Amino acid sequence: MIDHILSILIFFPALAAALGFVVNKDSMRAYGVAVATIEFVLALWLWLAFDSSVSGMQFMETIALVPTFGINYIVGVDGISLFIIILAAFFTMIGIASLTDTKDIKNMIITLLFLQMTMVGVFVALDAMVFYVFWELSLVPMLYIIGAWGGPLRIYASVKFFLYTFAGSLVMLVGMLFMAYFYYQATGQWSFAILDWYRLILPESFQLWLFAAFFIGFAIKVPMFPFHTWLPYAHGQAPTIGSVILAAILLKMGTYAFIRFSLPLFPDASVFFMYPIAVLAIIMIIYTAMVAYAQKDIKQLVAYSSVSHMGVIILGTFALNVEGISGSIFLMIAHGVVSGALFLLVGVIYDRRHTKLMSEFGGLANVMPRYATIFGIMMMASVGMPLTINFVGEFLSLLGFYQQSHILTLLAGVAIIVGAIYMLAAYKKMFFGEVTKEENRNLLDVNKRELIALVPLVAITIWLGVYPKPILGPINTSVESIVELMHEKSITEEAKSRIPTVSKEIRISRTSVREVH
Amino acid sequence: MEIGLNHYLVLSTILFSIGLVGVMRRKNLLMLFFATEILLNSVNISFAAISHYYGDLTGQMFAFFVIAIAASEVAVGLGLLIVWHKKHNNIDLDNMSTMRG
Amino acid sequence: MFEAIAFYLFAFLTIAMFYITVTTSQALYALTALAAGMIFISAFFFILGADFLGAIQIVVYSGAVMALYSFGMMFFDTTREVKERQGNNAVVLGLSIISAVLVVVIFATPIIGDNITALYPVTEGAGNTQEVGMVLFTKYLVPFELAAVMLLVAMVAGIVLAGKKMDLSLTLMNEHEIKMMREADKNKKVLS
Amino acid sequence: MELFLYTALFSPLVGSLFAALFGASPRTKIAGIVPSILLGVSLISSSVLLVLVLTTGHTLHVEMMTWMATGNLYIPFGFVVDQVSVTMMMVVTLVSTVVHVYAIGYMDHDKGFNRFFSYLSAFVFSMMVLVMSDNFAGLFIGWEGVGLCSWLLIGFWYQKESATWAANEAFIMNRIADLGMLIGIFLVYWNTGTLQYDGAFAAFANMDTDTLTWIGIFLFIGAMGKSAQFPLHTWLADAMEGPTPVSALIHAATMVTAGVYLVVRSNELYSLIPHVGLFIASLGAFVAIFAASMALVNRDIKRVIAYSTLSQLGYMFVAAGLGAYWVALFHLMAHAFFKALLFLGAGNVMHAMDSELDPFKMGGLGKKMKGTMIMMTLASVALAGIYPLAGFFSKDLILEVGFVENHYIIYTVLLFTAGLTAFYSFRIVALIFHGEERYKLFGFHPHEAYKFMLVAMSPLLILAVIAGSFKMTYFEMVTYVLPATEYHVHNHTIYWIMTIGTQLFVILSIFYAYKKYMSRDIKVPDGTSAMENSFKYKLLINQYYIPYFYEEYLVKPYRELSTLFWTKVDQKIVDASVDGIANIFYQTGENTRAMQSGNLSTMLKWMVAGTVALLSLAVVFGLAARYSEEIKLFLSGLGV
Amino acid sequence: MLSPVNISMDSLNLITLAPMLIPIFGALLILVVDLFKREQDKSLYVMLSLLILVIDFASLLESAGLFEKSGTMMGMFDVMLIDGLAILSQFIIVCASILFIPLALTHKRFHEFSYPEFFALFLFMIAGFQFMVATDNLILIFIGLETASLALYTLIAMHNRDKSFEAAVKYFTMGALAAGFFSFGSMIFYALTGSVEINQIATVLSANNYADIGFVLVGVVFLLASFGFKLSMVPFHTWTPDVYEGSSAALAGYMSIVPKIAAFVVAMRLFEFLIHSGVAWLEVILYIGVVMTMTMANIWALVQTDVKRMLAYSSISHAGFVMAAILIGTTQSNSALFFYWILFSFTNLGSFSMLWISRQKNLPAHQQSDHSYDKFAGMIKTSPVAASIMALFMLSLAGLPPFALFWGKMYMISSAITGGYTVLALIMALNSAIAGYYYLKLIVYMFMKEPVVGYDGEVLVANATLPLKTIIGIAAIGTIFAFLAVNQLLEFVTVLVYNSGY
Repeated sequence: MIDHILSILIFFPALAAALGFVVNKDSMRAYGVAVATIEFVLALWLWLAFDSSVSGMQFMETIALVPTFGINYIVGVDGISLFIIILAAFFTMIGIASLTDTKDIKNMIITLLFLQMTMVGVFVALDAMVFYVFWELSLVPMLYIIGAWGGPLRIYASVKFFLYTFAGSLVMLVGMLFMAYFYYQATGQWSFAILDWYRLILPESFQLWLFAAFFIGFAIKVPMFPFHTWLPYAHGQAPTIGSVILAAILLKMGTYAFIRFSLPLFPDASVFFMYPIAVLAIIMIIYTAMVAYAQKDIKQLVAYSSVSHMGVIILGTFALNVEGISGSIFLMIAHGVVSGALFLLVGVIYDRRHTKLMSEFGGLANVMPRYATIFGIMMMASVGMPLTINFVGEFLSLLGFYQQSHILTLLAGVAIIVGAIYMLAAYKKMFFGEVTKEENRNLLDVNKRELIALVPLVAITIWLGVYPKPILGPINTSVESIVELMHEKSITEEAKSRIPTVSKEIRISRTSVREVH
Repeated sequence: MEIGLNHYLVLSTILFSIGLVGVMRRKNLLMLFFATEILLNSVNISFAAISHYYGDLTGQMFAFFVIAIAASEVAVGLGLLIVWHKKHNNIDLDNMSTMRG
Repeated sequence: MFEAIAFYLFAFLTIAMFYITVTTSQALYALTALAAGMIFISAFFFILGADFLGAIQIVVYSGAVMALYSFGMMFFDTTREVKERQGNNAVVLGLSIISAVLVVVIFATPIIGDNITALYPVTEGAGNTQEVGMVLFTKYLVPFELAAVMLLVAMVAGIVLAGKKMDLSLTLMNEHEIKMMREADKNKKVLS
Repeated sequence: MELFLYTALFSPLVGSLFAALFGASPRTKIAGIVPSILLGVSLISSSVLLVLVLTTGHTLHVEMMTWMATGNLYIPFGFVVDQVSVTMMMVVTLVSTVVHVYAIGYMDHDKGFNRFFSYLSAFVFSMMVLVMSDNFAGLFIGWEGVGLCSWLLIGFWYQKESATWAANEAFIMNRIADLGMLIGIFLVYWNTGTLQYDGAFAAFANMDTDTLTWIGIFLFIGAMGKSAQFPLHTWLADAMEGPTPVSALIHAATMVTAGVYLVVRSNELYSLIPHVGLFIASLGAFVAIFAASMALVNRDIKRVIAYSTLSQLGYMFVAAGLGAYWVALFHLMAHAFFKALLFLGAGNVMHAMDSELDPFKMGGLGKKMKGTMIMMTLASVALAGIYPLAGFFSKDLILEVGFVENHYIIYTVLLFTAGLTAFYSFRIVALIFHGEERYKLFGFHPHEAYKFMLVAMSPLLILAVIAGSFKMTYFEMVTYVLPATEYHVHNHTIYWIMTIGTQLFVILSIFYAYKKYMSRDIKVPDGTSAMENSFKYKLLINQYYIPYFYEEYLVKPYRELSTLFWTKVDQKIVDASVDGIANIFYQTGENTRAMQSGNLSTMLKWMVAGTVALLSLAVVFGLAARYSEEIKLFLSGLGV
Repeated sequence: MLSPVNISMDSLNLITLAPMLIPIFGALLILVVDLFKREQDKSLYVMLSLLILVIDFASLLESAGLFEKSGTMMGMFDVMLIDGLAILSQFIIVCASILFIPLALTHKRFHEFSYPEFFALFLFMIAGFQFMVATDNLILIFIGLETASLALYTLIAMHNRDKSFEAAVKYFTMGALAAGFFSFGSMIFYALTGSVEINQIATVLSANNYADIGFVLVGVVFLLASFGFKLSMVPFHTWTPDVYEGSSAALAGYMSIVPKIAAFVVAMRLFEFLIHSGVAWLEVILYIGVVMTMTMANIWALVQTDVKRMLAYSSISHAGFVMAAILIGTTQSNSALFFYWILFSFTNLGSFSMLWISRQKNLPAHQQSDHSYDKFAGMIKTSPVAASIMALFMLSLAGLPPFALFWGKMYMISSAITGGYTVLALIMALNSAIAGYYYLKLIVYMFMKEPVVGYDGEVLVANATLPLKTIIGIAAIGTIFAFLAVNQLLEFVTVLVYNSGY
């Protein structure tokens, strides 16, 4: 069974969702929680069985799908994807557990389970087409969640979310087909298997174009600076659970894809585009943080803040060295935990007051001390306090990029300032001071269900902040292999010099590296 | 002077253009059908001419079948006109634009 | 010489006739002009030695087609002057003239007739009709049959469309009405 | 021995967590007592370590566990107890124990009692991490940790707008500095390949000066933030919004000295780059006089003391900058004692006057609260640096350093500052304890603080008095790790002239203060007197308009720019352009759908039109193809 | 004197004729049945035609087998031409017809199905299309085309309401014009080459190495115009939305598939050799046409208020998308064309049938047209299953993986890339993004809006009967599980196309 664990992880939720149609409405929540828990346990089992000393893919499965066109169902997991999968399972679980909107809860849970399938699928897929399938498919449940349970602007928001991402990923599709064509030219057979593509060394000019094509798809998903405007709408309108999943997992698809595709496939292009992208990332970090500071709606604020953090992730990714990339991957998880928690927290207050305007609150610390505490911890984590999960990621990312550029890192480091500014300001507005509004006088503090969701998150935040090794270790091994691969493949002198060689010997098979002419 | 193939082609082209004019400016459906007949016939001339000058019968065949086609089109066309006329008591195509956009 | 005269004469006539057809506002004139035009065209066929085709032309057009049309005209009662709201004739003329000019420009230049082999050559000493028959029933047998089918289709279509059954539309009647109607014509059958 | 180290380090954390358990529940003495005891434990174990270090001269270096390890980066949780850190440990644990005990009484009536202690102990923990860590990353953890705790504690009374504002200000300003520090750390890593002190310092030895300079500057920027050096100084005065024990512990004794500690800790770096050191010293001197000047006129006891802290920090930086690291550390220690004492005294006064802070509304409190008066007076004397109290040994040493190193400007500045210091500290002493009993007008009923609070303060008092006598032993100890430079004016006459001169100068200013502020006709200033309207008074009372400047030219613009970015750029440009593209398509559809007029005639025309269009293209192409040679000829004729 | 000709029977190769004769005889049979026994229920004729089509299918399998063995077959004096394209397209035609014909068994009664002639004409039409694709003789193509079209006009009109007459007349008139163009075009080619057989034309032209390029182009223009009309390329598309709206949803769906594939095959036969012989002009024109058709149709579809019209425009844009294959003209692209069209036929028939079962006879007050968007508002609440299936078809049309049409799109774009048309590939991709909007619009209506008050969802499935549900079920299953069949399909198509030399 462990050999097929990945397929099980993918399709178990889908199956459960299909069966869910039968389950009675009232017992649906229990069903959902049960399924999600099983999934989570399976994910943990995967972690248990995962050999963190191996840098290559593990638990690989291959099923021929369209062999004539080189499309096969290939799945596998390595240190990079492992933890995001676990995170996905985890968040689906607590998301369903803490689900508060009771309007057609049945559809909601079924949708969530389908969504989970797509999420896991994206992160385990090792065939570009399969990856693309899940990537696109993940839009549909999200569309439905935003559109059906969202706020007043939900339809606009959901359609914008869908079309924007859809358009981007279609360009990416073209890129993938191109890549496959190159492989065909080089080897005489079609293949969409990523590991096959890894063996391909492309001329730099091609690399640039392909990189650009992939970039558009990923950048919109992340979302990177000029393409980010769908996110505030999506978050602002989505129900709590929607925002949580979106922020925690879906955004990570983009950054994950950068590491899975862009870097190893186009090392020279990555080096070529490093500075432009870094500049974008810095704009994301600072500009978005300032925009966040201007927000009146706490949820929008958190949304923009997560864009800002994604900026750091991107920066770390394009540090192109082990420190940076490991940091960015770690930060993906960290940001998943923290922003997910923040959205949950916003949901808590929203359920009580049905508004998200910060001006409506004030002095909440008096009436909801526990809530204030948890929020405070999460806020500090998001600000990047050492010994919280976020710090490790941010520190490593910035540290990594510092090797590439001092001044840009200095600018990017402003993140820790501007981040503190909007967060503290928001916290002050909401929690400090006297209680001004009557309706806030007797708000209930966080209840048991919400605690079930939040306490684990707090625990993780601290635990991984103090002792990141269990995650950082596996990530490190895989990242080293990728960086090594990039170094091997890079053609231009600059790339060779930019991408450090990793001293340790690499296990990934790099037999028969071919040239494309 | 000698009448060459081009004369016939030019002639049929002119007739064809006349047909086009009819097709474009006629609003009375019946008369519009007349125009379509002109189109087909003008082509027939060239077919016959070509087959004459190449000494090849295919052109005549084509013309022959074109005539058949024209005839059957007339039948169907008239059928349609009749139905329409029964309902609306006119065959002016300007009254025929309920679907648009 | 004779051929040239004939060509220009008939060319002039056909053009004139067809011109009348597309311009006159009298349906009757149009019809007559059309018929005349058809006849003149058959003249070309005769000139070109396609006697069979000419005959067909006369029979089918001035016979069948014209009959159909005239019947139609009686039906539509378009003997009176039809008034057509003419929109932008500029477009019409513009387009048609351009097209005419263009094609003429092309055709003014002679075709290079190289490598053309007559696939079904006109055999000497046989009447045009025979030759046509020969080709028609060998090479063009299938098209011929299909043409027959086409005519059948046209016939069926004509009958269906023009038939009385179209007067009442089941599409528009709701189920109840349909039932009533069915009852009604059953009774008719019983009586008759 | 590790045991003692870990106890010293973690018992505050335990205490904090213990108190945190009662966070939600109504206040219980336990929540205060237990952490205090645990701190006592920590103090004891620190002193054990101190003894060890003193006697054997051994240093302790343990590595608890890995923190981050990726690529070539390896950061453990490692702790070192050497002469420097043990000194800091002593200071920290001692002062904080005192403050804890004191706070039990002080926070007595506060409903946030439990919360307070959990924060306070948490602070001590982070401070311990800061001083004991054996690498920059660990230092940074403590660095941020104390920042967080100070945020919590400044904003402790979160109902007060001013408090929360001050808290945020402090945090953000520190963040600005921390960025500098972070960059410094990055530089260290990418140049030395490690963040361990020993490794890094070893590597510094053979590196080019420019890099070292950068490293030094960035690290010092970090120090500037924590130690509130100009221009990042404004938060310290505002931080006085926090409860007084907090001010005593964090904003006088320990946290603010972290900057000095950093410089001392990385002395091997700074001794390689004297020019940066000089800059540090000059900045220190400037801050010393700058802060003292603001202290002269302020009408808020705590703020006055805060400014004096600031100026004392200036002194320390002078010492550190000039390479007299052990002197700096020594003054740090001494200052910790008397300044904490001063603050706690002020706390008593506040208590007595139900948190009235304007000394002009007090006067003659001496009768009511002898103990406090004595303590504060002595503390002030120490601060002023009168023989034989602690201040004399530490501060005058710094003056000597300035003199010996031939930086006479710095020397004079510091000397003058010493006078100012004496003046403003006795200004408040006089105003508070002597003269007319003005408080009666305002209907206060002052009373002495609890006995045990005074008892708790006594250790500080003693130390403030006798600390100076340890000078030599201390010197012996720290010079194991710090450059052992004796600073002596060798010419005895000059030495004596200097010392006595200084003393006289100081004493004179003290008397001047007394004379000026004990007189019967001191009125509560109401903004009418000529002096209050004089420019320099305004300048000083408004802290040279620096906070105003920040508010107007940094904070407001930032806020406005953010709003602009959101409403204009993000919505009107970025987002609008996206929607714009979508709209273009939609509008094209709306405008061109008329083409589908539904009129058959039009449709036919479209068809013909299409054909004609294609035809014309065809003809053009056809003719071009046919007459290609002629065209070529023509073009060549044109010379194309 | 004419020498008598004697022809051996096997030289005629009658098998090539079988697939067309079957529906013709079937049609005659139906007419005869009606002759003897009037007033039969429509179900009889439906089943009869179904059987006939199945037999036709069988005969196609037969000829496919023959093709496997002996490659391309000429028959009946080399008029008939059975190659891979012919077989593939006939498969599509017949399968689509098989899927279409049961849609006559609606719950409500509609006029056309009360005629046995309807079914007869339907079969004649199929025969016409089959002839059209199974020859390279312009004459036979012309006649087949006309037979089919004439039948089709009638079928549309027999729906018997104003809109359908209007649609039929429009279609007929423009069809007549197109016929004129076709004959003119073929006349020119005849004039150039003395032949009306495409292969012959090709050989002669290349022998003259396109000396009379001008004439060639004029001929191409006219043929392009007439096929542009059939394939509804912009600007010859104007009839499409109106005709689709006027005719019954089921027939509209059918029209969006069958006549087009027939036209595609002929277009492929005609234009392939021209493209390959490097008539740059044609390449440019086709490029423009393809892009125009895709984009403009999409843009017009955005602004529609009626789902059926939207689908009409969308099918125009799909046609444009596929037309690209002819422009690219590689084996991969040509097989992509058929591959795409097979998957498309499933999805599109499915979606049109969904409209068909929601067809009302008289519109309620709030509803402007038969299938206006607001009619489907909140469908998920009132009839969830139907809504889900409809959404499925929409997503598939939008090209969302892993549903049927995605694979078509993917393969088509890939062929564009391999053919060296990168920009075209990008344009195609972005067009799918634009198209996403209007498909999504329907989903938004169905899933995210509240139902119109006092309006039960029953009306949306009122027309459904078991046969209809079955058809929709088949379409849905085909759409979802396409990815399982993709491989075999691809191999099958590629082999046939490759072996017939395209």
